[in-house]
Amino acid sequence: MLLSPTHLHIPDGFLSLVVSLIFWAATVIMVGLAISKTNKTLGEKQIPLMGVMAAFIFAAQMLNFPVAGGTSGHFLGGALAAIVLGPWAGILVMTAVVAVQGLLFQDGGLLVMGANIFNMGILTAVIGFGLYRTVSSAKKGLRLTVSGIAAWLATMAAALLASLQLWISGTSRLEIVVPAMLGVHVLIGIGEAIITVAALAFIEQTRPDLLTSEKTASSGGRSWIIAGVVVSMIAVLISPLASASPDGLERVAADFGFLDAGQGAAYQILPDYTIPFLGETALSTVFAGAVGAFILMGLLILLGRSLRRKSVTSEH
Amino acid sequence: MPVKHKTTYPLTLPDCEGDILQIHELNFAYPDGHIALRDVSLNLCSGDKVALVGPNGAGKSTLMLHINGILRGEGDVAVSGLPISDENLPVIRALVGVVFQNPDDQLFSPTVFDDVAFGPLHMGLPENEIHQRVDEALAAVQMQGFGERLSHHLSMGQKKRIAIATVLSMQPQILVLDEPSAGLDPRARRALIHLLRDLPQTMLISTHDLRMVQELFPRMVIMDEGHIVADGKATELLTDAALLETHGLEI
Amino acid sequence: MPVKHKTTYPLTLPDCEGDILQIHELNFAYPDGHIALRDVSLNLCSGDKVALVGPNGAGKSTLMLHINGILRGEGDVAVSGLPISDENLPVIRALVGVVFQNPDDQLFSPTVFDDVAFGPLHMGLPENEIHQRVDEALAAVQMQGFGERLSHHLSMGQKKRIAIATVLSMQPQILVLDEPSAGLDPRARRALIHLLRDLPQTMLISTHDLRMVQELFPRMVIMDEGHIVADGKATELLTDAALLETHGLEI
Amino acid sequence: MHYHAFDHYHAQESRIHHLDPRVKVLLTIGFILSNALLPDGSWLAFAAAWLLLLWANDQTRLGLGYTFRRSFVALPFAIAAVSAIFSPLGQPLAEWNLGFITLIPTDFGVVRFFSILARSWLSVQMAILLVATTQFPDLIHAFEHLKTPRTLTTIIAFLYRYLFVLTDEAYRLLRARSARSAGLPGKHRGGSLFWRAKVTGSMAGQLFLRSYERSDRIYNAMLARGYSGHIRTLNPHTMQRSDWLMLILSVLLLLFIQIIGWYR
Ligand SMILES: Nc1ncnc2c1ncn2[C@@H]1O[C@H](COP(=O)(O)OP(=O)(O)OP(=O)(O)O)[C@@H](O)[C@H]1O
Ligand SMILES: Nc1ncnc2c1ncn2[C@@H]1O[C@H](COP(=O)(O)OP(=O)(O)OP(=O)(O)O)[C@@H](O)[C@H]1O
Ligand SMILES: [Mg+2]
Ligand SMILES: [Mg+2]
Repeated sequence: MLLSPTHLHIPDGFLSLVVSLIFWAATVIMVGLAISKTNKTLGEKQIPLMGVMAAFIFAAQMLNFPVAGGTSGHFLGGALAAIVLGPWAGILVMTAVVAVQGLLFQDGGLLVMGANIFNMGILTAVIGFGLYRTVSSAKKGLRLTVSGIAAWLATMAAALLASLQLWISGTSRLEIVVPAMLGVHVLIGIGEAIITVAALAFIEQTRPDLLTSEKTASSGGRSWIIAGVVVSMIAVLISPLASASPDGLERVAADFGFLDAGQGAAYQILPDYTIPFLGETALSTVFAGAVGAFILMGLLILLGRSLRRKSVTSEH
Repeated sequence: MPVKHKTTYPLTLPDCEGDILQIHELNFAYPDGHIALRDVSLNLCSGDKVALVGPNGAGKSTLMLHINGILRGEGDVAVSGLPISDENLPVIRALVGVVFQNPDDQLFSPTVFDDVAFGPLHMGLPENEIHQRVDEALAAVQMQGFGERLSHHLSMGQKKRIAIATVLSMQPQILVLDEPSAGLDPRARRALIHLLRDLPQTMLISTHDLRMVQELFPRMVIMDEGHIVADGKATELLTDAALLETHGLEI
Repeated sequence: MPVKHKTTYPLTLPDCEGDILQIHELNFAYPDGHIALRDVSLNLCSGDKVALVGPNGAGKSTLMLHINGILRGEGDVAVSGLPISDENLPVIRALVGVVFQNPDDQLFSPTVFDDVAFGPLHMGLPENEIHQRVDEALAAVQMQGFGERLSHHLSMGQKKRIAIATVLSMQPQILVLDEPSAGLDPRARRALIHLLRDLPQTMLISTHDLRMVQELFPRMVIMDEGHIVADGKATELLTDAALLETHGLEI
Repeated sequence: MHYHAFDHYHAQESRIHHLDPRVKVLLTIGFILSNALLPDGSWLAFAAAWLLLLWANDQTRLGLGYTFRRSFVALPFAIAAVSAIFSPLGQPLAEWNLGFITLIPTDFGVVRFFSILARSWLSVQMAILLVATTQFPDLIHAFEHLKTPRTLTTIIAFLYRYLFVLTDEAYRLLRARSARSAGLPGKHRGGSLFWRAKVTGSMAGQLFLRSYERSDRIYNAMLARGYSGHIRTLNPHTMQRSDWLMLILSVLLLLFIQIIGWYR
């Protein structure tokens, strides 16, 4: 399965309702922000642009090239979309892509669509754009290198988050799913990176005006850098922790006191569905994972707010 | 103007059994069940210049895609005596150069040089030969010095020429061109006709431009609804008003 | 064939000062500095059918995009006496219907109905009138009953017709069509000519198809390198071999 | 060259086909939600849900095999759930010694695994029914009238329209590449892996650029037809009495399934 094109599109039934709803909430907030941001700063012209770009991501997924051993690169496109269109438009584009993949092709479920959008659209945009933004005024070579790394990391992070969601939902064992998903995506991520870099190089060569920092600067500079770097760091730190010592994650969560603080309350709010089959320890893991998601969300909301303030002042 | 070059060009058909391309009772249906080719048989001899005409949807492009094995129907297709099969495919693609109707379908590399060099590079030729072939191909279409230009920023007529160069650089024995003159302005169309007249290769060219056929092609094949409905001297077929009328053609 | 309809169609030019479109000394340069229009002046009268010809890159499409204010150059453009300005724009877009060369650029909605209804909807018409206009427009291009079809499942010729219907449904006073016959087979081209002949609107049509001009248009405007180099009776200009030759045209 | 393969709509005259798309969307989501809410091991309730699905399937007249055949798209993902079998919560059922690792399937784990499969398999079939009986443009309208932000539905409508145009374009690029992927006898062909990747990347860039520039032209086409930053649509659908009936009936059935699941 992990080699099939659906490797990151979680179907319905594989995530618990809590996890599905948490990520739906996060996704709705981010997409809502993205809509108001694009409406405000980029204008009506963006709608056909985003629609056609979403179709482009689909079409680009057809372009694979033979890698060793019969696998072929399968293109996610989240990082590329965010780098070229800016993060907010990138998020909307990927939301449309994941929605159509789920609706039309049953490639990913409906109830879990929030999680799929978050993994493949929002996380990849934050990492892809955030890291790219750190070097967006540097020389071409450095920019391309960094965008390649960002594309690779975005793929890895999406795979990691998907595994964590599966684990928290009680679908997979942490020590199995994380190494398996990450192992496979090391390769897939390389394909992603190559296509992203080559496509950017092509655009740079033919329409450099599309990559000028003027557009990217208007969509918020520093906050995206911070978000991108922080999220990347979290991903980089969690991966070895989760794959090398699966208990590590839970210990970290306990050390930070999330478990004690969260347990009792959650027990009363959500008495029914996780408990009958997951028990206390599993519930606590829900929190360990959710905390990550919330940190991310909080960061992004703060970011959105600071952006809004900025754009309001710049209007005068 | 249109008759100017007639005398310089032999309007007789070569007399052979089809030594370079043999298609025998080819049938093809697209995956959705649409039957696009029905019992198509066609032979080409070295040096033949053949026009393939017929209304939209007749099956011209489908037939052309069979000649280098992009599509595979039921029936026999052989190029230079080699039947189309998986192991022959690379060689056949070196023998047959296909230029698609829209140059944007043909050009996928950033620079003109990259695009013209793709075929030779893929064939594993040594570097100096690649450079030489690219130069020659660009010279043949009068586009010397365009190597470093971006294909994307050329005019339509220039793109068409480069598209032809991308297959010339592979030095194929057969040129298969799908509606090369569509969308060109009259001057560019004229230049294309000159170019095609001067190239020595065997050619199969689909077109809606019957006046170009009149001027350039000794032999003409009419397709309609997947069938070949006529195959003969262009001069004769083009005067058969009833035939043209039946198949929605007009000159 | 080509002369068949000449008698049914008035080949005289209306005699007026340009009551429906006035363009005066229009200049335009693209952002990259490329100058596409130089001192272009053109007047159209109600009912005029004018062909705009010239080589690739002459500036025909650029000029057409000025007529409904998609591009704004230096100089005066007025439609029906209204100068192009931000507040006049909605009215002008209702007066001028532009059909782009590629129907895939024109048809952006999933279904044919949505696409044909887009214009009337955005003009704020009441629902029953929208339905009526869509029906009429589809009938005019002989595509009744195609409303629920998906645009991407149509053939090229059908798409072209729908593209024209999308502007007919807005009942514009001026039709601006950019190379409507390119890529059509002879039969589809003939059907298009009939359609255009029967429509009563004022028309400005760019084309490389001089035989269509001969058959359909009383008046012809030749552009080259951003200039209008000739403007007059089509019958006269088309016999001026030297003029055509200079601007890379031929019939 | 049209890629019809993307359209999973099957034209057919049936009660389900004529149902208001809003009802179909709500019922599909309700069905999937109901499956998610059912506790592990409520086999009776899963069976009831399956019956409901079969009934809906029968109503569509697509043939019972239709959803069944396509229902395995999500199956490969089941491997992700295999490890649930060895959940430490529950009684060991056996002990498999594979030499380097010892696997202990538990009763809890096995029940969990099959429950996940059941939920997933049921849910995906309902989603398949939805797209098989609803034209995609109607589906978009349904989401629009269920208050999905207009920006998003418009992007999705564009995505759908240009999906066909651009996949055709991608297909033609691939075709161009393979047409010139020639070889000579006795020579290595295909160039280096790096070169092949670079070519593919250029094709992606090429496709991107064409898409980008096309969107500019589309925007102009919209402007030309009076677009002013706000997309309007007509509502082609009205809720009939039969739509309301179907909605209420199905919600009751779903509630019934929940009762079976929780108080069997
Ligand atoms: N990918 C496809 N799937 C299904 N049917 C197809 C496909 N491509 C073409 N067809 C159909 O096959 C028939 C032959 O198509 P083909 O493209 O060969 O026509 P053609 O003669 O080249 O027409 P044109 O003059 O428009 O280029 C047409 O009816 C067309 O609709
Ligand atoms: N977006 C653009 N940016 C810069 N230059 C442009 C742009 N679009 C067109 N041009 C240039 O402006 C000139 C006029 O272009 P235009 O498209 O108006 O030509 P045309 O007469 O319509 O040609 P064709 O017959 O090929 O359609 C050309 O030289 C072209 O290269
Ligand atoms: Mg064709
Ligand atoms: Mg033009």
